[in-house]
Amino acid sequence: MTAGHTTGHSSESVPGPVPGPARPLTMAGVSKSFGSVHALVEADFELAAGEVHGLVGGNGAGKTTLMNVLYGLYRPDSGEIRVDGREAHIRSPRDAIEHGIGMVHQHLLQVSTYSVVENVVLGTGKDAGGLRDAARRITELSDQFGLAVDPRARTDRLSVGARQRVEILKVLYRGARILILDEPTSSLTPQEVDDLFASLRGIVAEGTSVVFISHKVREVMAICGRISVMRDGRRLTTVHRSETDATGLASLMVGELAAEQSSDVAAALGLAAVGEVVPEEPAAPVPARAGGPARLTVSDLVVPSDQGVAAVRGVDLAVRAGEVLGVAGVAGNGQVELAEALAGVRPAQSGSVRVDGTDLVGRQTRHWLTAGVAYVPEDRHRDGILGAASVTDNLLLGAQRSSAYRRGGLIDWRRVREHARTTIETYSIKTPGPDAPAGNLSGGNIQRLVLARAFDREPTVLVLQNPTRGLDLRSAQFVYDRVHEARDRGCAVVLISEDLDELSLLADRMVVLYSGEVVGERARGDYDAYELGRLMAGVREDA
Amino acid sequence: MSAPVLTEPDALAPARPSMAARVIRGVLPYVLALVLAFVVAGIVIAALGYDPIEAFRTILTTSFKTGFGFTETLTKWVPLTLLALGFTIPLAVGRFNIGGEGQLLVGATAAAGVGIVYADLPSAVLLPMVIVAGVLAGVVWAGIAALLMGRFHVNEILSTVLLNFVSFQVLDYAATEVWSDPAAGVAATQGVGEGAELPTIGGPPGVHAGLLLAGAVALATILVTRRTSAGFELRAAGTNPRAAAINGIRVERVAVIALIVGGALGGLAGALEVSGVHGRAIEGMQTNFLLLGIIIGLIARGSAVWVPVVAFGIAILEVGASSMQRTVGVPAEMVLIIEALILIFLLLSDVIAGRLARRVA
Amino acid sequence: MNEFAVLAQLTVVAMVPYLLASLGTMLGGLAGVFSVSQEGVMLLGASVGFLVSYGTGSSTVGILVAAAVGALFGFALGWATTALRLDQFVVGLALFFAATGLAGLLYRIVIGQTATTPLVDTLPRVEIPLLKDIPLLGTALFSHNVLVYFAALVTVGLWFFLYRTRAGLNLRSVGENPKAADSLGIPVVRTRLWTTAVGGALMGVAGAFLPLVYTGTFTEGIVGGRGWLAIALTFFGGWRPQYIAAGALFFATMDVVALRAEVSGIDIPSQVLLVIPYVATLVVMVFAFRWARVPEFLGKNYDRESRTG
Amino acid sequence: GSDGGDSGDSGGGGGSGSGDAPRIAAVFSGTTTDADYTFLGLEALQAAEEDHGAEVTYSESVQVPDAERVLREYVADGYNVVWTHGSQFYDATVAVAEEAPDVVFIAEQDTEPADVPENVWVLDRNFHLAFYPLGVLAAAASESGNIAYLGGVTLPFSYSEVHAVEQALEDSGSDATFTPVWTGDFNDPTKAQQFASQLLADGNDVVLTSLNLGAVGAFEAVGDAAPGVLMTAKYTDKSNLSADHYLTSVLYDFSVMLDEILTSIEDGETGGYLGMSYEQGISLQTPQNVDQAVIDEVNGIVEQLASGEIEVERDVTPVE
Ligand SMILES: Nc1ncnc2c1ncn2[C@@H]1O[C@H](COP(=O)(O)OP(=O)(O)OP(=O)(O)O)[C@@H](O)[C@H]1O
Ligand SMILES: Nc1ncnc2c1ncn2[C@@H]1O[C@H](COP(=O)(O)OP(=O)(O)OP(=O)(O)O)[C@@H](O)[C@H]1O
Ligand SMILES: [Mg+2]
Ligand SMILES: [Mg+2]
Repeated sequence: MTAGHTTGHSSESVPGPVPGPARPLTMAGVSKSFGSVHALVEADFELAAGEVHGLVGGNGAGKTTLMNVLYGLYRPDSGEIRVDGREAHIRSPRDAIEHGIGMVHQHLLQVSTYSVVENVVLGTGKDAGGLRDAARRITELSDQFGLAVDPRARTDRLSVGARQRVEILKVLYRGARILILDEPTSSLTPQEVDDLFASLRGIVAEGTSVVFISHKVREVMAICGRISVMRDGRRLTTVHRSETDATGLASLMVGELAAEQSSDVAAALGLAAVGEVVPEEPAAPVPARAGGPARLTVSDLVVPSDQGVAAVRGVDLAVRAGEVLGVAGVAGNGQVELAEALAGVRPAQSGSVRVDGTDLVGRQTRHWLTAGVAYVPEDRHRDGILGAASVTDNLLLGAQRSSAYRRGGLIDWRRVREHARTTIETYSIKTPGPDAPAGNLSGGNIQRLVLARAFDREPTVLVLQNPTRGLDLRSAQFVYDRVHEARDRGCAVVLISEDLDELSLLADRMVVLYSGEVVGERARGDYDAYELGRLMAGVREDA
Repeated sequence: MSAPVLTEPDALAPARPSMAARVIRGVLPYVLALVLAFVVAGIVIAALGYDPIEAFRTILTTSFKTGFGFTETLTKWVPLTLLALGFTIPLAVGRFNIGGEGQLLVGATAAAGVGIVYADLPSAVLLPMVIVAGVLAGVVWAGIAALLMGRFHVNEILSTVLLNFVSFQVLDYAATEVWSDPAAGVAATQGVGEGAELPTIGGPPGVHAGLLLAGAVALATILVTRRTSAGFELRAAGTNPRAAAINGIRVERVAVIALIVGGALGGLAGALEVSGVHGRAIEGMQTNFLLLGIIIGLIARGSAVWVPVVAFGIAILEVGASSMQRTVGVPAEMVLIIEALILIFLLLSDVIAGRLARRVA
Repeated sequence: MNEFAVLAQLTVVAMVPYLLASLGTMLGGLAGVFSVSQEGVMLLGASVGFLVSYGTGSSTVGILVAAAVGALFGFALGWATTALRLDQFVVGLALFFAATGLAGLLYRIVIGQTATTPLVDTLPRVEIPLLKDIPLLGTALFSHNVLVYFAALVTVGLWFFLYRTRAGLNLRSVGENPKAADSLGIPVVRTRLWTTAVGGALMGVAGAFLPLVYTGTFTEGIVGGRGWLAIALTFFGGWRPQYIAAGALFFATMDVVALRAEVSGIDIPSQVLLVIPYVATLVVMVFAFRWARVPEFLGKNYDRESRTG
Repeated sequence: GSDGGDSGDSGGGGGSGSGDAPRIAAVFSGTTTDADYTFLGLEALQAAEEDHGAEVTYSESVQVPDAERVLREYVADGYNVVWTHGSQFYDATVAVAEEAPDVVFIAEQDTEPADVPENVWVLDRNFHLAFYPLGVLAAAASESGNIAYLGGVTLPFSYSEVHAVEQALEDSGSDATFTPVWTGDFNDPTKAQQFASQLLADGNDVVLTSLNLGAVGAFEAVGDAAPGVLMTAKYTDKSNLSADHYLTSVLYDFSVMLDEILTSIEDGETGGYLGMSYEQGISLQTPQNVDQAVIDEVNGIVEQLASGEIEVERDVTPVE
């Protein structure tokens, strides 16, 4: 490929692209189990030269596992990998890199104390040369592929979106003939996605093959030629884009979708353009629902970031019972700080957050919980669960002092387990059992768990941030349904999301957050994508 | 530094496969490991020209052959269990209490001080005072580290290690300047009053009644960690501090309290050594209780249930191994090497167990 | 020599064993392996360093063998915690016991029971021409045995390696985020193996320093807790060579100053003077070193396929 | 007592006694390789083996908290003379002695204790007696008039040594400055080296060490000192540590004491008090690196001590 010096592979071990029918990559009969979980069952996969190959399927279908096997991160129980027609023994990422394989991982893999350039050059070459050349090269790549990022910035000071771009830059910098992108778009804005696709088209034009994993049908249909669908650890089928349509692909991905496909699903699929999705029953009379008193009132809220600078600067909000307030914005404009401050997790510097009239600023998190505030954090692995603890433990978390689960001063584990079992059932959490570690669940199921815990508290205020990121269609729909339920029960919902589809679908009203300030407010249906895009980019109302 | 996450895998599932089956499956690898350890250690002992069979007979039987061997083992079990718990409780929140030694010593010093100053008080008054003094001293000592950790983010390994060194001098000062006993022949305080001494149970020789107290503490720890919300919060905070905080748990406070509780147990161990064993505070009385306590805590994976069991095993090993000198004449250093071998093989038992489990699955 | 020069010289010598052992601790720790066997490895280094010097008549050989034995123990820690993924703490403590036992046992086998203490010549002072004539600091800094210069070189060398080279960048990433490092082809296990081995070697040399500089012979209590202190000083120095050196210097200064106070016959109980270095270190930690952080994955074993650990 | 049955094997020195030969077990706090206090114990055991046909065994590196158990085990194994070498074991010895009236115990002390059980011999090491001549010697040998004492832990016996030296300085009319310091540890040679270096740098030209293994460090420090700077040792001959700066050592011989006790036991005595003195068990090594006149003077002092002409007060009050 053009981009990046090809540091990894030597020319003897990996001859140049083989012309003709030889496939740059075939995987056959790959099986992999984790304990009792059969993540891959005789899976196969084939990649042609110069194609963008979509890999889709529900959460836990085995996409990541398959690619991790290819990248040497997981050792398969059985199976064969051929690169350029020759059997490849890939035992570690290093072997994979030597075979010209690069991977953008589903979860950020960065040394957060390192700068961008340090993260990018890690493991490349032994040249002791300073990082200036590397930084220049990164800037070039950023420009070429529209992946704006400051090479000198420390990674942990960057927004999730920027960090995602760093992951892509890492692979581009190394150069690769086979490029695996595992949900690379989950933190990117639509514009960033378009830029990425443009880059990918350029890359494949040079003969590089790309595996593209996503849950967004629109994206897959937009960029991929062929699409392989995985289910239950197998490749179900491979279709060409021209042979199918969005709905057909969606059915393949998660099984037959019922005929009552709503606009929700359309949005979840990423089928509709922003702003087009007008709810079928806009009748659900927003004003009526929102007619009550303000449940959540935020005034002049200032919240510091981890670095101590104000990341939220004087925000005023009011959310009524039964209203969903959407907060739009590009990642890194204070969303995390706002969400955490609204949930009572991050102390505000000044201002007030009133729930049913009581100002909670300055109180301990547990007081916020008792006041009825529930929070669904953005990073569910890091902030949502006790990974090494059981599902049962996780469902109890936060309610351990509640009288519902205590008897005689002690935790009544029988009742807790009973409750866990019913919750697992009602929320359809896929787990080997209530005692399985929560960290082993798939993302969709972790999200169900987090939601179950949040709703268990019968919240009056619900704060969600990017609640469907990385979730498959069914799981996303599940989340939407729960949000609707909460709203209907009279909960005040704050939905902070970078996904405009999602916001358009769920929010009764939308504010745009830019640089820690609310720069615009729109009622449902009263905006278009361009207008929002301008606001999100910081163009002021009055400008 | 972040801790290895120690969960109690079986804490939440009191009713799963039959208890016996689980115990056997749990214990079998350890037995295998011990056998392996003995084989390897035996080879080393034989190579040095000593009788390995006799050496092992000593290790395994010293604790049971005579009444005082058993007494001695139980007597060692008390501080080992307390220090192991004092290590594992903070460890559950990912904090390392390396200060058990210092907490024991200041606890012993305070206990001895009270026992000397109020020597004439009757037992019913003095004994509780002595024990409370020890516990409080341990609390203060760990409290310093906890304060530095909670308020100033000073790493607790650093502070507890340094405080150990300070505690040596605290005891030294008390034993040589304040309540010096000129006849002791070692830096030791005077003896405490009779009322400060714990009654013995069983015997003769019998074990001091601190055994019951330590047993009660161990049971209470099991109860608290498994059945109370405080215990749940402790484990949650250790498993994922961020998620715990988001769900209303004050992680730093939990950690501070855990460290202080750990110190209290160390101080208690010191007080019991004074009022149950030595009748005074003596320089060197901590021996290697701290290191063994850490090892016990880690081998037991932080489980309050297993700590007393492992502590008993280690007490047998300690008592038996140090008797090997007497019975077979192996040099003192060999004892350490054999203990190290046994430890390493005990750890290997996890690997063995893991491999076995994988084979089964 | 004036008094300042004497004290400065004593301080420089006193900081060396702490410095070497702490740098050894740091090196493994930066790759994620936390050693707690310093006290034992130093004792073994002292024993072997002395015995080999005694047997061969060459302190150089003694130091090299002490380094090799330390490396072996470091490697054992690295291997057991990567290949077998055994708990770092327990393995470290087991190795502490083994090394402590071995140290005495080797002495017993080689020397045995004697009426007089066997001795070797301690390392001679090597004065650095010109530099040693600098007023005040000359003799304090440039009239020392080779191990002092070695420690200085190691400090600077490690700093340069860790913070100015790609290999150092790669190394540190293993202790910060082994999964990220692994995914970029950095060999996590190999890095942990060599850093623990080299770290162990430094601890071995730190141990050998004691008989070869302070006593000329090996005794059981020669390390006397310095290994445990090395752990504390590594935290004190925030796991960075330059601050570890500063921390060791500070600690040694406090130590020497406290000794000075006692020797001068000051009317303060010796126990109070003897705790000065420890208390001062804690106080400094509160006010000055609060930025200090530890490698993110310090003490954690890495399992490529695990998601929960 | 419960005779342990398995009499075949014995540890340490081995050797099997016959008939009513004593079976002696010793408990040491250090290792027999220390060329110091423990080694002296071993020598005494070996002499007993030779002279009294005793069967001997010992345990090394016994820590104070373990002492009682080890003693009980020896009693249970049928040893009839049990010796704890080191005053830190005194309490444990008395405790076990009370439980085993048929066994004779030998304990060490630095005082004449009260309430000693019938079956316990108390060996009083009388360190203050030993140190008195060192004071005289130091006064005579010091040119700078600065004398130091380097101790380990501020134990009462250590204070008695300091006071004995003070008494000697006073008796000999010396106006030397005397600085006692303690390293905090008898066995840390590194600390001892650092202390000694500073004492020497501070102008002290005679240093009296009262250490165990720490002494090697102190002597290393004196190695580079100017000629005329001298150091003394304790327990064993340590002249090889620094021949040029070696003054003398107060030598302790426990075989004499053990011999005497064993003989008394053979005569049916089961206990008593035995103070070590310049007649018995203590001797001053011939001073080196000083004039003959000084040597003669000190020898005279030693004779007077032995004959009781000079009385040294055992003063254990803390040194300020
Ligand atoms: N390291 C692991 N340990 C245990 N189980 C695992 C591990 N990795 C994956 N699994 C399990 O294997 C199955 C397949 O997971 P995989 O990550 O491949 O799914 P996926 O298709 O990538 O899902 P998603 O769309 O959510 O990313 C899941 O059930 C998952 O829980
Ligand atoms: N830290 C991790 N390392 C490896 N695998 C992980 C990790 N976290 C999650 N996984 C697993 O990878 C598989 C990928 O699918 P999964 O749906 O779980 O993640 P995800 O939903 O995509 O997570 P996210 O929503 O954060 O993107 C899942 O089985 C998930 O459990
Ligand atoms: Mg995935
Ligand atoms: Mg996903």
